[in-house]
Amino acid sequence: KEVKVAIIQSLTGSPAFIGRGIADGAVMAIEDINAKGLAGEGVTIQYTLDDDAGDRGQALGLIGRRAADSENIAIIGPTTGAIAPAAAAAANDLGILAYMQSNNDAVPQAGPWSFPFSQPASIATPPIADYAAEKRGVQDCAVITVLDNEAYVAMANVFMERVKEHGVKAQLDGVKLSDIDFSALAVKVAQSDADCLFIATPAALGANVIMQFKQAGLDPEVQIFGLQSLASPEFLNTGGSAVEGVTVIGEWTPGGFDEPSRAFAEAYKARHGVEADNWAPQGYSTMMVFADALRRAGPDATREEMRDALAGIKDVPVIVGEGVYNFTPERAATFGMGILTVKDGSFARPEDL
Amino acid sequence: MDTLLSFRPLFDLFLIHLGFAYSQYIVLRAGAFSIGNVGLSAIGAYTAAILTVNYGLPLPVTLLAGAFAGLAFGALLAIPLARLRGVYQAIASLAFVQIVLSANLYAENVTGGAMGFSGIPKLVGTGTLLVFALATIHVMLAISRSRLGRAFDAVREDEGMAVSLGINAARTQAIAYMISGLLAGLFGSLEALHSYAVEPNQFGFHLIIVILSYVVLGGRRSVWGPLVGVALLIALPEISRPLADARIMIYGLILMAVMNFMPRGIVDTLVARRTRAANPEVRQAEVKG
Amino acid sequence: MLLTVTDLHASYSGIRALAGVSLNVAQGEMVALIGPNGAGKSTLLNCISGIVRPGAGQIRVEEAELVRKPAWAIARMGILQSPEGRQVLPDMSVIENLRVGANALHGRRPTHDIQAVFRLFPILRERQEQLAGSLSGGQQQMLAIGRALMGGPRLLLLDEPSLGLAPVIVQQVFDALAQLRRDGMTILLVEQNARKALQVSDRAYVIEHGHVVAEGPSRRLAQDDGVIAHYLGTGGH
Amino acid sequence: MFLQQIVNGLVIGGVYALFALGFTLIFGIHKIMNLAHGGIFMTGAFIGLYSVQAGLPLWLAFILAMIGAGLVSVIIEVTAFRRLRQSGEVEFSALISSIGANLVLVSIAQMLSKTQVLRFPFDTFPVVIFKVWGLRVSALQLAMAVLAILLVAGLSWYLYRTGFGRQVRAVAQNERAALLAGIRPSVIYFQTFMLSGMLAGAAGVLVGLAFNSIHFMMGDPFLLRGFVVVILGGLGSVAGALVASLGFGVLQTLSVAYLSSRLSDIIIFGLLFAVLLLRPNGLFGQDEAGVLRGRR
Amino acid sequence: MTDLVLEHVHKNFGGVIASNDVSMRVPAGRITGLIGPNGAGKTTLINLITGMLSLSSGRVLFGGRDISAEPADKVARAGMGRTFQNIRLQKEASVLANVMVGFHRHETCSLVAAILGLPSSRREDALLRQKAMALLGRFGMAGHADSPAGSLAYGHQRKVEMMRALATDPDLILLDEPVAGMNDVEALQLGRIFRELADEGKAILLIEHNMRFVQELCDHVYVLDGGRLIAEGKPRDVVADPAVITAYLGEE
Ligand SMILES: Nc1ncnc2c1ncn2[C@@H]1O[C@H](COP(=O)(O)OP(=O)(O)OP(=O)(O)O)[C@@H](O)[C@H]1O
Ligand SMILES: Nc1ncnc2c1ncn2[C@@H]1O[C@H](COP(=O)(O)OP(=O)(O)OP(=O)(O)O)[C@@H](O)[C@H]1O
Ligand SMILES: [Mg+2]
Ligand SMILES: [Mg+2]
Repeated sequence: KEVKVAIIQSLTGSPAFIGRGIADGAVMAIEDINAKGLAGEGVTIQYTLDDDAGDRGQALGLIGRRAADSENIAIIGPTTGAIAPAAAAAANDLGILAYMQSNNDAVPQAGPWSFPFSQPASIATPPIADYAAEKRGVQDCAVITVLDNEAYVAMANVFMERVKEHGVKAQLDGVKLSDIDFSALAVKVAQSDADCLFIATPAALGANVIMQFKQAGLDPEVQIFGLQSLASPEFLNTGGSAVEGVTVIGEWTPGGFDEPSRAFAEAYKARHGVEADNWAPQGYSTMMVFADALRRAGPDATREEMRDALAGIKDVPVIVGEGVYNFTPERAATFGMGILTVKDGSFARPEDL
Repeated sequence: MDTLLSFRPLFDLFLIHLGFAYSQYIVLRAGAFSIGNVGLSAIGAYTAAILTVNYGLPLPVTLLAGAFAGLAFGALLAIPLARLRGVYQAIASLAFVQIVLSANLYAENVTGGAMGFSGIPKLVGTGTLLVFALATIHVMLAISRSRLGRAFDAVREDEGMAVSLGINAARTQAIAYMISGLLAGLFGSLEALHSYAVEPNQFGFHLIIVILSYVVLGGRRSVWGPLVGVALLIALPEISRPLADARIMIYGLILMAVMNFMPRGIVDTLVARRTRAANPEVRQAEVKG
Repeated sequence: MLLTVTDLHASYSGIRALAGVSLNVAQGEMVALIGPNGAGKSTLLNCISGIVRPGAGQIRVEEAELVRKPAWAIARMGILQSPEGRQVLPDMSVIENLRVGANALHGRRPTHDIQAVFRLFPILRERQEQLAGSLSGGQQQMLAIGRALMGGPRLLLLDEPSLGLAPVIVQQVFDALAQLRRDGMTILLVEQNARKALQVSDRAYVIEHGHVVAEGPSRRLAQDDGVIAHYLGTGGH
Repeated sequence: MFLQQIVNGLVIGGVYALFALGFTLIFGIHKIMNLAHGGIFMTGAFIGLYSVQAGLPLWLAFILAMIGAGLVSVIIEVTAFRRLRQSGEVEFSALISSIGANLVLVSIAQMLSKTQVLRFPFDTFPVVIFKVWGLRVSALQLAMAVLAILLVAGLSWYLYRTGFGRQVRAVAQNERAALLAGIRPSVIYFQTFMLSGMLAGAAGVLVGLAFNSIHFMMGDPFLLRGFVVVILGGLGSVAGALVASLGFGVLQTLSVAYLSSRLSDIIIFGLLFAVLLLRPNGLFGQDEAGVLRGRR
Repeated sequence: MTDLVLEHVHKNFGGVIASNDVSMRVPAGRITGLIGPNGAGKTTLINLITGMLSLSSGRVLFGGRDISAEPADKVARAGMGRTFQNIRLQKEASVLANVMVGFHRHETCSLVAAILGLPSSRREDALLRQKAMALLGRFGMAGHADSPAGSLAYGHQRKVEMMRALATDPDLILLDEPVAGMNDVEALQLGRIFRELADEGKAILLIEHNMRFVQELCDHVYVLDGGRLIAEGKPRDVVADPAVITAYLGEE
């Protein structure tokens, strides 16, 4: 028995580095699911993969088109947070399940049909703020975010609020996604009193920020923290020795942290020739959660039944966070977060945790 | 029927972008190389979004307000831009768009910053869009046949010649800016009330390029040019979907090919060919290189 | 013969501008070409210069066939045109315009240097730094002729050189042309000022609708009733 | 701190200048808006990177990148612009045609890089930091400054001290008149696009080295800034483009350093707007000669 | 009466004095000639009168009103039409369209009517089309109505410029070398049209280097040299003036 889903991701354009990873992960998951019958006895998932090019018009058009195909039971995507609120609203209007990567609160709020895969900032970010304040004793944080991307701004804001609750000072500064020269900010931060740097940016950008800050004479004593987006091989490759000692949220532990995730990491490397970044496991996990809901709803489920099955999942094993995936009653995702420090060029759990 | 219906979002997109394209078309037609209309669309979209979500105003009022906001800012923009020409005008209006964009990012409590503004009810459907798009085409046709259209053409082709005929170039272009602002604001509002959310990056350099492509590819003199340009460029990515990875490349190659073989844009080139056939004397010389 | 044009046809994508024109110019000769607006005079010069590709026919300069040659190569052979409507380079100075003209030499010996052009048109010396686009109409015309001279012409093609020039300058230009001819330069001259053209040239052709309708020694054509009626008007002496 | 920020601003401004000079050759003089310039710049960076990865020394990779980018630029001239020029409709259609060319380059690079952000190996250029009068300047920054100055000087010499610049301008202003003067436009176009592409390629490698990131979209932000700088300087003015690039870099740096980074775009573009109102032809641009528009 | 009067008009471009204390009068119903060597400042004077350039000093009075500081479009609307020495046409537009822009100042339909495409606007359009065709007929150009203006031979393009200027129905027409590029026969045909226009009461200022044409047509001639008036009077007298002969005509 075949069940149709539509994967809509940004495979080209500037968010392509996210969308590609998610799509690759999702496709690998579907192959696993079909091979192992994880979606139910004799049930296989058949998928279409569409590129929205990071463009909202294209994304909305695709959602409409896929929703109009009554055989299609769900949409996986779209990629970018900027499109997510509109996409969520569209899915609710059209009455089709949309399970998207965003962690934007607007996604569950748009209605019962739209689900965020990622944990909202309010769940993901506080642990590292607590860790920085309590375990590392930082006093004054310079927070660097990506001004033109809502997800990073939201997480940076949560971090700021949380450390302030601990009595830590925090100062927000920003870069743009397309920036490459951070020397001005670097000198500014290097000459400030900050003893803590929090990086809320994508991996390569974050690594470059750290490198340039160090070259501008950032005090080696300054402790550096970052978002889960930095927990990626790209961060290590780009930053090299400059990112030694950086501590980040461990949504995905590069190389894997348990049996299934290590298996995924190996399979991914074998197949794509590069190490999995943090996006591919998310795509993989998304499909795993979906398959679990599908298995319980059955292959003949209506769209409503499918929607309710996804809302009702419980303790699905995934390869991100702490390995167990749930929704809160408000349909916010929770799967836990580790904390990782770069040690000798790879990620490890810090000893003081 | 199902498949036809499934293309409705695409058709909606076509109608909205048609409005954007005409808002660009009208300033180009009047010889002003302004690309500020994208900023004006943003102003219209945010106006409509804020009035709807925060103040709960009814649809006609918000549309009117969005359109008027576009018109007013268009008129304001016309004053400084009248001092500039050609690409200098383009770059100054680009600066305007960047300022609007950054202001939207900055004024978080009003505009929602990078998060944008979500939770906008969908008040506008295909019907409304169709009505506005048809009205726009009608107005464009009327203008191009009228005194105003001839004044636009004259100012575009040669400003000194136009003023020598008693045409006030600055005023003529200001009218173009206002019509452009009105359309930009109106269709920006429609977009906001059609697509559930607005966010600042939606109205950036990328959209400028897209809209300019519509007009130039379709033809920037004939009223039908933008229509053809929008239709082609919206359909093309969909038609070329099966090409997967090569899609963008094919898209690029098609842009190059169309411009190479129809340098004035599709419609204008066809029109020129037809009038040449009708008036043999005007055929182009074969120029040796 | 330096220049031989045989049965030349040219059209603008199918529409005739030249319908079988034949003419020739001997070494050291000055030949005038007259005819009404739209007769095809400029088209003929542009065919020789390689700007317009003829549909059929031959253009020979000495033994070289020009029809297949590109315009820049023709210019480098020393076949230089001063085009109709003074196509100066508007945002370059007078002196730069002249230097551009010298490109056509391409290793050949110059016939005129900048000083020689200035002697011919002294006003250009005064204005040598002015941008050509802001020159008066007549000054631009002088510049266009000067630019052609800078290329060391073997065959000089002049398209309405007297256009927009004051009578005293017209006189100077025609005197200069006469001097050039005496120095051995070969000139093909298109003129609306038929009277002057017939005065200075050795021979002349009359073109109408792309056909040669009359030809002969200039002195004889100036007496021809048809020519008088059509080109010289009443009061022509 | 202030001086340090000025130095930082000049360095990034120098990088803009390298990008902008190639751009202004085509856009400023030929009035062809080559939006593929960003793609050519990116191609240069990729060629440099792959050459180094293949084991070639950096200087050789640099030269290969320049030549490769130059050739790509020439190919774009032939495929995207040549016919348009001959039809006399360059101004707008070149814009779209070059967007097409850019998309082709970008999508090839995307396939090659699998959307990854790439970088030169860490030891490609030694990280040495000099401290003079309390200023920190890296060896790479110095090398970039020297190269930028050399390339700019070379370009100026070629344009203004040889007949080449005159020929280029003649072709740009009136191709027919240029032909009649024996100038061969196709050769001129070949040379300008080659030069422009080589400068872009050089800029691409330098940016890749200095800022540690090479990816398929890296040209886009430069394109926007290149545009601004070229026009702000005044179309066709090499000196103007240079001054505007440096000014732009310094301004950007100072606004991030002393005001909010969140306001920096508003400030920069606000100033740009103001400058254009005061000098409608850019800092060093001249009015077109003989174009009358009437007193106002 | 819409006479044009210039009082002490002065203009310099940096160091070049293009117009030096020029005072003259262009009366209605007459054809006034303006001649002078190349670069004498004739075109500049027209540009000063029509508002294309601003005066350094002096006054321009039109119908008794001082227009020296008014913008070009306003001057044109006051009733001045002109042609350009370097032809300025909308090259790709048809000849008819080129002429129809000339009607701009007389069109009465409101902007709103035009934008909305109301019938009144269409009626006006049709009427103007007729008027334009009549004008084309007068210049013997009806056959070229639909040709793009840029493809016409040089002399024909000049006629389009004149028709366009006439479409504005001016009280004063300024013609900058209207018959350049035409032979005497063609020129005299146009001359007859100019005479008719003057007889209708229009003032005409004519710049020409074709002296036969000037002598045949002009009632009064001014001679400029180096920006300064060096002579004026009946054509017959002016051509005999030794200063004019040295500066402009040359000895035959
Ligand atoms: N670029 C062109 N495109 C189309 N037709 C053209 C073009 N150039 C010339 N023609 C046509 O070719 C014919 C001959 O024109 P040409 O310019 O050779 O005449 P001419 O004898 O030089 O006239 P004039 O004395 O007015 O300069 C005319 O009918 C003209 O309309
Ligand atoms: N913008 C300018 N800058 C400098 N000089 C200028 C400018 N415009 C015109 N001139 C000069 O002013 C003088 C008058 O020019 P104008 O065009 O009025 O001459 P003209 O009498 O019309 O000559 P022609 O009979 O050749 O057309 C010329 O010497 C010209 O070079
Ligand atoms: Mg001719
Ligand atoms: Mg003049």
